[in-house]
Amino acid sequence: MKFSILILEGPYHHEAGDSAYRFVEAALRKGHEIRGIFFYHDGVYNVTKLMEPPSDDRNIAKRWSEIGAKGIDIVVCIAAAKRRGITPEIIVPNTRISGLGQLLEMAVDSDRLVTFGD
Amino acid sequence: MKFSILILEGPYHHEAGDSAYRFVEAALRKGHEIRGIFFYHDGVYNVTKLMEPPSDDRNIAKRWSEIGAKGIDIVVCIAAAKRRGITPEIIVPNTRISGLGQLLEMAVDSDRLVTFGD
Amino acid sequence: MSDEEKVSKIMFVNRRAPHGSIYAYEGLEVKLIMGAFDQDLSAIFMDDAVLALKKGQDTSELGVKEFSATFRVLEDYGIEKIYVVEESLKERGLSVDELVIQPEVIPISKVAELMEQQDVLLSF
Amino acid sequence: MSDEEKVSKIMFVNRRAPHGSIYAYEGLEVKLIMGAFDQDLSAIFMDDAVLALKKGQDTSELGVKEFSATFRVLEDYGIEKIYVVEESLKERGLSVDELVIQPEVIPISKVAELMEQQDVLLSF
Amino acid sequence: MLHTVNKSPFIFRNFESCARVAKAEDPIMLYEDGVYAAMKGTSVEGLMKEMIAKHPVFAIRADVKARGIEEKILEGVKLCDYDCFVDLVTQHKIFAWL
Amino acid sequence: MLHTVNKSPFIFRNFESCARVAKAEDPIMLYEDGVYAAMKGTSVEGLMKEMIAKHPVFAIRADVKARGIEEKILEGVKLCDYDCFVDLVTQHKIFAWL
Repeated sequence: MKFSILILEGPYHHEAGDSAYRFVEAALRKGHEIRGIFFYHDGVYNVTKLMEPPSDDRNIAKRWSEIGAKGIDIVVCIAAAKRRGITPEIIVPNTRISGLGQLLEMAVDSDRLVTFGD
Repeated sequence: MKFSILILEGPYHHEAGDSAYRFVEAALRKGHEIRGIFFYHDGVYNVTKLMEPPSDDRNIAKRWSEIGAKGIDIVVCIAAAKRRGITPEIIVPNTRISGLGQLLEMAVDSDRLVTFGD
Repeated sequence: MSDEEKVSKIMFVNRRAPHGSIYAYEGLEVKLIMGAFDQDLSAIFMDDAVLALKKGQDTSELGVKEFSATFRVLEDYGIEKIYVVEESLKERGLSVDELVIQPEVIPISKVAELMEQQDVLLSF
Repeated sequence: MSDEEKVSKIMFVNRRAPHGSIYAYEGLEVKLIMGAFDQDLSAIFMDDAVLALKKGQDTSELGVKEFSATFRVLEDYGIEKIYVVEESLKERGLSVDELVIQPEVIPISKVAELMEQQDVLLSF
Repeated sequence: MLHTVNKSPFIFRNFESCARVAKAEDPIMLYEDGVYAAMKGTSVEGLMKEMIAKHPVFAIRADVKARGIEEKILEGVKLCDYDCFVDLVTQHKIFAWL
Repeated sequence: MLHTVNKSPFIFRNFESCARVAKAEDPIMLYEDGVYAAMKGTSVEGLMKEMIAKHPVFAIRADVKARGIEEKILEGVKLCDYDCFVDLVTQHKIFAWL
């Protein structure tokens, strides 16, 4: 089956990004397709490469970059990103900034849109 | 009277930063002293100079920078900032990154600590 | 309707109050953008989202954008079916004539059925 | 006690559950740092914060730090008075022996009085 | 002790927690989405009226106006600005029910 | 329709909203702080038992273990992992009560 994922909250602060990551992992493991992952609201903070968590903690941005490296389209909403200071220069590789139309395309082009947030 | 302000939530997403700003403005207008402003949790996102809100909207980071220019100590928690990707290179002028000890000093050194958050 | 031009039924399920958090405002941005595409769009306002539709909002003293008037143009943006939940209004002491638009008032018992008719549910 | 060495009465008022949000964890970081300074520190756990003290938390499958054990060292960090609100425990079906520490159990009616004795209230 | 509440009473239970803890005569400041608690005819009107009977209750006018509920505020709730908020903080210790 | 709830039922009213909307037989997935709703002996036990009687109720085991409440989960709540969550999403449309 074809899924898209919508993530609405920032990293570390809320568990949403962790839950979404585990969902994506399980879906891939079970042979499903992830059409795309879209970050909106504070979710845009998930992909800043400037984050430097304690060495014994997970690096949430790096994790998304690794998912992106598998060819999964990871899109950060440009309007939400601009007002929050997430620019093309500071996002991790294998992610991109684009418009809300991408969320619509993902939603329409998938069997399920699964939302994680606060 | 001497106040310190603690801000716990990010800009735009929650009204907390706006309320804190209006409180600070009113306190200064009434002749009170603001001993310091401390950003913790997602509050650290308030001071990124990379934010670029729509032209008809307020620039929250710039507003704090202007408050800092009046000589008010604005401190961003280093531990919270690091895991969220707020680095010394991207914070607005007149703000600084330091440790939680600064929050204690502000609290102890003020008549009131006023918290804004979610 | 050919497979290439598949029209999806998309419903915006709004549950948040305005101003205290950005959900209602950024949620409105999504509606306006998606309205530009040719899909079957609808919106439901329940829980605190009915407060976003309250008439007479004046944010000038807050220094933030007042966007409740924009709900009036949703229809022009292709969101023709708009519902508001009766119980949510009642709990907040509101009647539908106090709202900036006049959506169809439905009982909460009808919400699940409407949700089930959709291909995509978006909640802000 | 001279003015130069003023000791402040600081109380941490904890109200949040662990893991779903970072409040409980970052709130604990504050306690550990502040414990290094010579102040009169206390902590109260009410509402969902009593859940942060539940014994037997195992976050290995979540891949995040398990920090409930750290509450046991709060006393060593100078936070000697720790309270937990009876009603908050009861609403969550918990008894004090299910907690990683054994704070003083107080009724909610005593919370205001404790708050009033403080110079600073910090809530995470 | 000044108690501040900034959450919608319909979605969050912060207002209830505040109500259980605040001592009689303690002032209550409603701001941000917390001002919705001061509306007439809601499901929390009963609790709000009890609060008004026991406490001075304030609501930030800018937040009330932004939400279009100025004409629906319960009698006994005092609308005020940030100058008044600051004054209350000078007169009382403060706890924020976030 | 699969309904997901990720908020503590003691602080937020999302669980109540979900309960009012979900149709009989609709599965309910509790995760993150939402798993607290599945605990025995709480103030929401009555509502939770009604839910269990009308719906298949699941809770993410990793979240339950992280919170130390595995031995306190109400009878009738099925603990499951993310593979099971994914399976449920393939079988049902989904709505998240955020």
